Amino acid sequence: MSLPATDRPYFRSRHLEFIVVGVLLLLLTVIFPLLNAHGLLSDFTITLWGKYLCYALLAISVDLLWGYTGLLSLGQALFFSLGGYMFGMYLMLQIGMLGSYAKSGQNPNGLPDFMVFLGHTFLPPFWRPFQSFGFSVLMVFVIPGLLALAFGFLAFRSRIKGVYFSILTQALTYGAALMFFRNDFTMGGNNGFTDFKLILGHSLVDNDTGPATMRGLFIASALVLLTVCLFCHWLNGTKFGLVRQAIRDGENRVLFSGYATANFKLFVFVVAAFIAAVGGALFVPQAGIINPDQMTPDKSIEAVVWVAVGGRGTLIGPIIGAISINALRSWATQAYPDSWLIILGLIFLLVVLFLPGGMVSLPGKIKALRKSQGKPVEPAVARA
Amino acid sequence: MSHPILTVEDVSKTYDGFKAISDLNFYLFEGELRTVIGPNGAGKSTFFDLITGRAKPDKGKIEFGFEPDSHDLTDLNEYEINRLGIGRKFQTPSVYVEHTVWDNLVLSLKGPRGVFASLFKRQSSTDRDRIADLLKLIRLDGKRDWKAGLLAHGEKQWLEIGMLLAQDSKVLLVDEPAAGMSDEETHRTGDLLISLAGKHSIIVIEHDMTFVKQIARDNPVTVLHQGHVLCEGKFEEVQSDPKVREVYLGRGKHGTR
Amino acid sequence: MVWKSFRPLLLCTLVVGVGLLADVRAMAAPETARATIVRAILTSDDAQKHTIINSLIGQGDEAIREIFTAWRQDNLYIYTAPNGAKIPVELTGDKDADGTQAAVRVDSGEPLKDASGQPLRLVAKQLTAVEHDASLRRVMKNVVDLLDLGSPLPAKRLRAVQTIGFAQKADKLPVLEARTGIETDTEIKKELREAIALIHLADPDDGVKIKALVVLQELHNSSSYDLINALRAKAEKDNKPAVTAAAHSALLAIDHHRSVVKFFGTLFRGLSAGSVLLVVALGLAITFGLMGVINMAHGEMITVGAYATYITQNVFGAGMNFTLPFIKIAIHLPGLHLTGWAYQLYFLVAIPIGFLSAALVGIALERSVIRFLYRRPLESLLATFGVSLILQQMFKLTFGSNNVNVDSPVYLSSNWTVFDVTFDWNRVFVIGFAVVIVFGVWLALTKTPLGLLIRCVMQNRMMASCMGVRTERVNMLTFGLGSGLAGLAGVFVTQLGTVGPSMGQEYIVDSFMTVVVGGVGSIFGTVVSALGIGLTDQSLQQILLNPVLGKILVLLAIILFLQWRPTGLFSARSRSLD
Amino acid sequence: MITKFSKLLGAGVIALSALVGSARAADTVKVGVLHDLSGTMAISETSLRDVLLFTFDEINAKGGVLGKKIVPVIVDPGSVWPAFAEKSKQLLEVDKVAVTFGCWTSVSRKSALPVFEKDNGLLFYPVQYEGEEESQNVCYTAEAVNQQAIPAVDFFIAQGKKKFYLIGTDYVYPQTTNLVLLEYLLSKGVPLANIGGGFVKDSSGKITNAGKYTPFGHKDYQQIIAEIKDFAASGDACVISTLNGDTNPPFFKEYAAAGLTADTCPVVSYSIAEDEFRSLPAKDLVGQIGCWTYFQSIDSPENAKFLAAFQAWLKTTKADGVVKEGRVVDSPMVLSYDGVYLWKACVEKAGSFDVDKVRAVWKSGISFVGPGGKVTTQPNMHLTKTVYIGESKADGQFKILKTFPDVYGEPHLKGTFKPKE
Repeated sequence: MSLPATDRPYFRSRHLEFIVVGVLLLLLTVIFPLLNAHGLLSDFTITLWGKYLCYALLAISVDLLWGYTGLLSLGQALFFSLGGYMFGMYLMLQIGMLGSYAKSGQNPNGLPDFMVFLGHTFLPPFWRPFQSFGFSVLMVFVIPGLLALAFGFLAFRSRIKGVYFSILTQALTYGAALMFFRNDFTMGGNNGFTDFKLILGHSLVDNDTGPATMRGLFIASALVLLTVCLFCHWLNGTKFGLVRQAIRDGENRVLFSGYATANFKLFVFVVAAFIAAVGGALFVPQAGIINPDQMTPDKSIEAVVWVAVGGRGTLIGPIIGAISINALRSWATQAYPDSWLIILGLIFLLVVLFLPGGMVSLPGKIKALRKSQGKPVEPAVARA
Repeated sequence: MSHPILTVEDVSKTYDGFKAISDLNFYLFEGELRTVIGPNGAGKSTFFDLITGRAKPDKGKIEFGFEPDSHDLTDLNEYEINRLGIGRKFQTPSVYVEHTVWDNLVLSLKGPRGVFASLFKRQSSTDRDRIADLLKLIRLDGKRDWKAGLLAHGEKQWLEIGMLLAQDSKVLLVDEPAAGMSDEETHRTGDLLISLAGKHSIIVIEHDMTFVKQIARDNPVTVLHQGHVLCEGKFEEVQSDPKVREVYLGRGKHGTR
Repeated sequence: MVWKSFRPLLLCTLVVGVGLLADVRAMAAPETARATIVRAILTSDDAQKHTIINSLIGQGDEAIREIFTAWRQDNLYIYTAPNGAKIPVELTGDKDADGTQAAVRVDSGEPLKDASGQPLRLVAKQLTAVEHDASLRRVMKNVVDLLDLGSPLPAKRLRAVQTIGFAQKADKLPVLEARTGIETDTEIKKELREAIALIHLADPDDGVKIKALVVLQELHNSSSYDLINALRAKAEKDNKPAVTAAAHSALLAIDHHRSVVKFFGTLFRGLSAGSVLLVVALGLAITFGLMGVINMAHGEMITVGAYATYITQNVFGAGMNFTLPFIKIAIHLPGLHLTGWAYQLYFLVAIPIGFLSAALVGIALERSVIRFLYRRPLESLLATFGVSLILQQMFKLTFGSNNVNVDSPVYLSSNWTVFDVTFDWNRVFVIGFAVVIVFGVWLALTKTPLGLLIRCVMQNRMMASCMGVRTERVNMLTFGLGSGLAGLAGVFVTQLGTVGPSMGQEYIVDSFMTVVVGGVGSIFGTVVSALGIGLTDQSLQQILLNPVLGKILVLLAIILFLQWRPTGLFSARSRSLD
Repeated sequence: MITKFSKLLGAGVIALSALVGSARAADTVKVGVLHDLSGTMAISETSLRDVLLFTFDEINAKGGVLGKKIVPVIVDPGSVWPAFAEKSKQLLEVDKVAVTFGCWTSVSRKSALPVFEKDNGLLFYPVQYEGEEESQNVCYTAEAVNQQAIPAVDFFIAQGKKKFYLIGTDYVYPQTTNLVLLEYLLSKGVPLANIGGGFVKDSSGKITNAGKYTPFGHKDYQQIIAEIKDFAASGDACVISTLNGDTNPPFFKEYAAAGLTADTCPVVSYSIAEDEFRSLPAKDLVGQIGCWTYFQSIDSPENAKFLAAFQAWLKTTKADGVVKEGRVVDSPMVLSYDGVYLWKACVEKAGSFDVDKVRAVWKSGISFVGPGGKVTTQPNMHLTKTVYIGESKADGQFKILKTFPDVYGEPHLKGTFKPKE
């Protein structure tokens, strides 16, 4: 019996996709730093691409929830930022006596500058352990993970789903942003954390050694991304992957098959929070700043859009989407400052309307179009 | 056959003032094949919803099993009830349309249901053999790599029955299994259900009277009307019961569709 | 002895102390009001200028009013006589061909004459103008206000009484007591009692003080709080338990009164905040609640309404020009150049215009984008997010990135004060507005054929379509209605907040929360949740004295609330969102 | 193998960038413009872009700087703060600009600053700010706290105001300004009870700051206005507002509706200049106080010339996205203008575009007579300039009430003022 062409390569396409992603990322991990070390690729480009890779991590976390599990979270930017803040606290404390207040002798305790600014004389207790790199990295996982666990537990237990889930996650991130905007919160208020100097003893700003540190961060980002892809690929192959997709397509059926879907969703939600948080933690030293603007609902929606544009429910889609939209932004804000938001908006609109599978579905579409020459093409219907 | 495996007593359920189930008493015995019929709106699907935890009764008790191993189902939710051994097939076929036929069965196969088990458990060769057997039984072995969404309506019904069998539940709740099937397929379904009785306890909801006749030959039939049991007995007794005739005929149709 | 009797006065507030010195000087060398003013004009030191003018308080000379009016209208100048003397003059009458005007001496009110006795005519530009600024004008106004004790206008009299009271000068007592005898207005009578009591507070005799405190306690007016508090602190220091106790109980009475005012004020403010939420969320309750479209461009529909109001205002006024972006079509809207009441009506005209323009934009959006997405609600979120970005940038390119100003019409820019609770007219209006549009929507949905069609299409599109309902058209009109309501909200929020290209973003999260808490699909739920959120928010602000913490708590409460009722207060079954 | 490939790829990248950069010529100098043209801050910063373009044209028409024509490189960070670091890096490392004019918000400056320090660039910053900063890579043409906040408070004290209500948006500039003002008011003998808005205390109960803070985009000022009304009931109260642009319309609309006026309780707003005034109901706000180092209404030949030239430029310019109608000028715009001329003067005196040389000239003290009067550079990278206090008129302009000439820009004010015993 012959099968429809689109369905037979179900497994094969998945492996192929992973191989493509893996090879590309490996190349990126090796070639970009090499070029940069030989002065053929500017430091600017390395840092820029390092940030794109972090955004790709954020996009994957969105895709894991939305593309694979059917949970449209509008709060992933929150976990990204929380990860960034946790690591940022470490970086802030590393500044120590290199800050401008310390230089002028007004800061004997080596507090972050913004605290001296607001009249603090001693470090708040919850800041103190962040002197340790290990502890900070642990917190990058623990804090976003705990928040995801608590929020997810409440939300999934009471079976909040669909639109309700989206709007609730939006409210969560909005509330958190308001919280972080407050200067009383001693997390830097609107200005957030900036002016990082050192990471694990390596300078971020020195003209001689700084580029090497940035290169290291780039390689770290690429490797983390590769690891996450490996993990996602593995997950797809397990029964867990099957259950997760089944939840997306028909949660009731899964419930009546004896699966506690809430636990599965909670697991995915926490894992997605981890991934976003790691992305944020790597983002902060490369971007040089983290502030509450990064956790507003808008930023979350943007990440969702990257995934939609790239192609959700795929491994490569979110990566392509995150990199291409951000590269477009870097270019268009300079070339068309007045109309680039319109360009961006139109892309969202057109992708949703005419290309629900995103950019990764383009080759298949073109192929199908060629094959069916003359025959009417089925209108695109997405999975709801 | 002495103990009821499923006990439903004095159960009522109201939706927005409409009494879907009122003071229902129902007992299912081990190994029994019970057919439930009743006009539209008699509360048949709500009855299943209450047993499977999709809806909670306003009052009454629903118990599964017998002492010392009995469970109050009203306190449990869907997946807990399923894990106790109650499987359900829905009225409209409910399969995972984006998964292959094979994966649909993998998901339903009896076994641990936890998050971590599903992460690390590998498929054993017994599992694969079991699925292959089931595929043959439901005659979908040629389409094992098809996405379930691409199957015909009848095939989906079969797949769902296969999924139910894969779960190996003690009690099977089967809601209109014959809808969308050809006469031949319907008959085969009937045979299958009859063959399952004894090993499993089964409740079948059905409209198709030919089908009911087939499966209820030696088995009791329950007639639901306005949320409670109108009468219970052998198919012929029920068919000749004046109350039943009034319920069906009064609505101008005799249950053949 | 004299020193002792004056001591409490000196220990009062700074102005009073300075005023006292001025009084002493006035007693030493009596001078006319005109002479005093001349002295004030010629003083270069600001503080001293204020002191001198303050010394005029209580004088009844009508010349003060005239001269001050001339001063405020920039008609006073300093004329330097040939002998070097500086003579303040008022230039009056029309300018002649050379630009000269008649000059009147401020010190005498007589025309300025040269050595030969001929009246001089002067050119304003050649003289030094007598300057004034806000604070000086305020001081002058105080003096004039005192003249207002006999004014026929109650508001003027009231203000005059207050001013005298705060000055706490015993020599004004007779004036006030005289007034008490003839005053008929109850409000002013109360104010007179307070003013007299306040002056008595400064009396050296403790008995008088305590009596005054009893009166003030009975009046429990917020404005006397600071003076009583100062008195209490002093009495405590001087170890006068009777005065301290009386002051304490007077303060308690005021505090109690304040908390009552705060309570009712908060109630009103909560109601009005809730009404604002309701007005902005009602459109969403239809597009999102009934139709299941997650319209992230809802905020931009509000912006359309707001800009429509802005355009209407400009057309009623001087007209406006703008260029449509990309197609570069310049649009010139001629102005009607209306003034007075005719101009003030612009806001009422803007209401239907705002509704219609937003409804039209909404219909265009529905036809071009939304109708393809009814079966994909989560994707409608993304598409409309794109639309929202595009619209914001369009507004920016059309109307500039600056915020624009929409004037408040006179009928919305004042307030009623009842028992010290302020009821702003714009706030009262928004409450009424909310009631009217909720009633209107209810009528439209339940009593009109369109409403019937809407409800039937929203419940089951397919079935309705099979029954011969033109679902496409109903979808379009429903979305238009929802957008139009957002436009109405836009018209109204011009009176409360910022009008600019991105203003819509400020309302979007709040709107969604309101609808979700109320229960998607239930208009009544939206009403209840809007008022509930508004009241909670304002009460928390009042309690925490911190607007942000209150808001965060409200969001937290909403998240927890949805744990308890995952589908909101009044859930209606909605297939599209399941 | 890999290195070979990498060199090939690198060569391609270089070729591409050379293609882009081929416009560079010997007789021009690249100058960066780093202002938000989209996003939330575009509302304020677009005007600065415009005035910078105007200034460049004006200088180019007279022969440029050291004989080189200024070529602006305009980038738009889009109100995304990490983008300020990214774009700064681009300007300094890719475009290699001689100087950059830019930033408005504190957070944007903080984001860009490390990049300028690392690459030894020069940033001209034109907007009133919180101080407590003295980077060698930033020329602060902006008003320091003592050039704005303190004079206005002195003005109110001279008017006999005794009660001060502090309100601001919750970010660094208002926080710091209020911190300094709290110290200043206490040093003037104002009791704590007469300072409204609340106090911030640390865990030991010590007061660390004062003021009521609302978030960006706050809309509902009902409760706060009620509080102010109660605070001002006894007369002699004023409000010191560091509310940020967008929150001013709802604040003042509520203020006016509640029946408060400049007579009963005046407001000084440090963030409202002529440009912001366009979005406010000016007729309800007559008599409110502003304090800047420039007002459009200044009556001087330099200002008249500047205004006329700017309006003429607006009419003829072909630059993209410049709104031509209803334009006003305000302090940040004039300080941007002054900044360009000061940079020009420094470059010409140094005879070089080299940042270190330009900075050395700046520190030696250079003067320029701009539209707001004479401005002089200081060794601490700030400017000495004239401070004006004005009251608003119904047409949205300010009438100048007081002038404080030659006020030295002092960024470090915290702890300067000691409470009066």
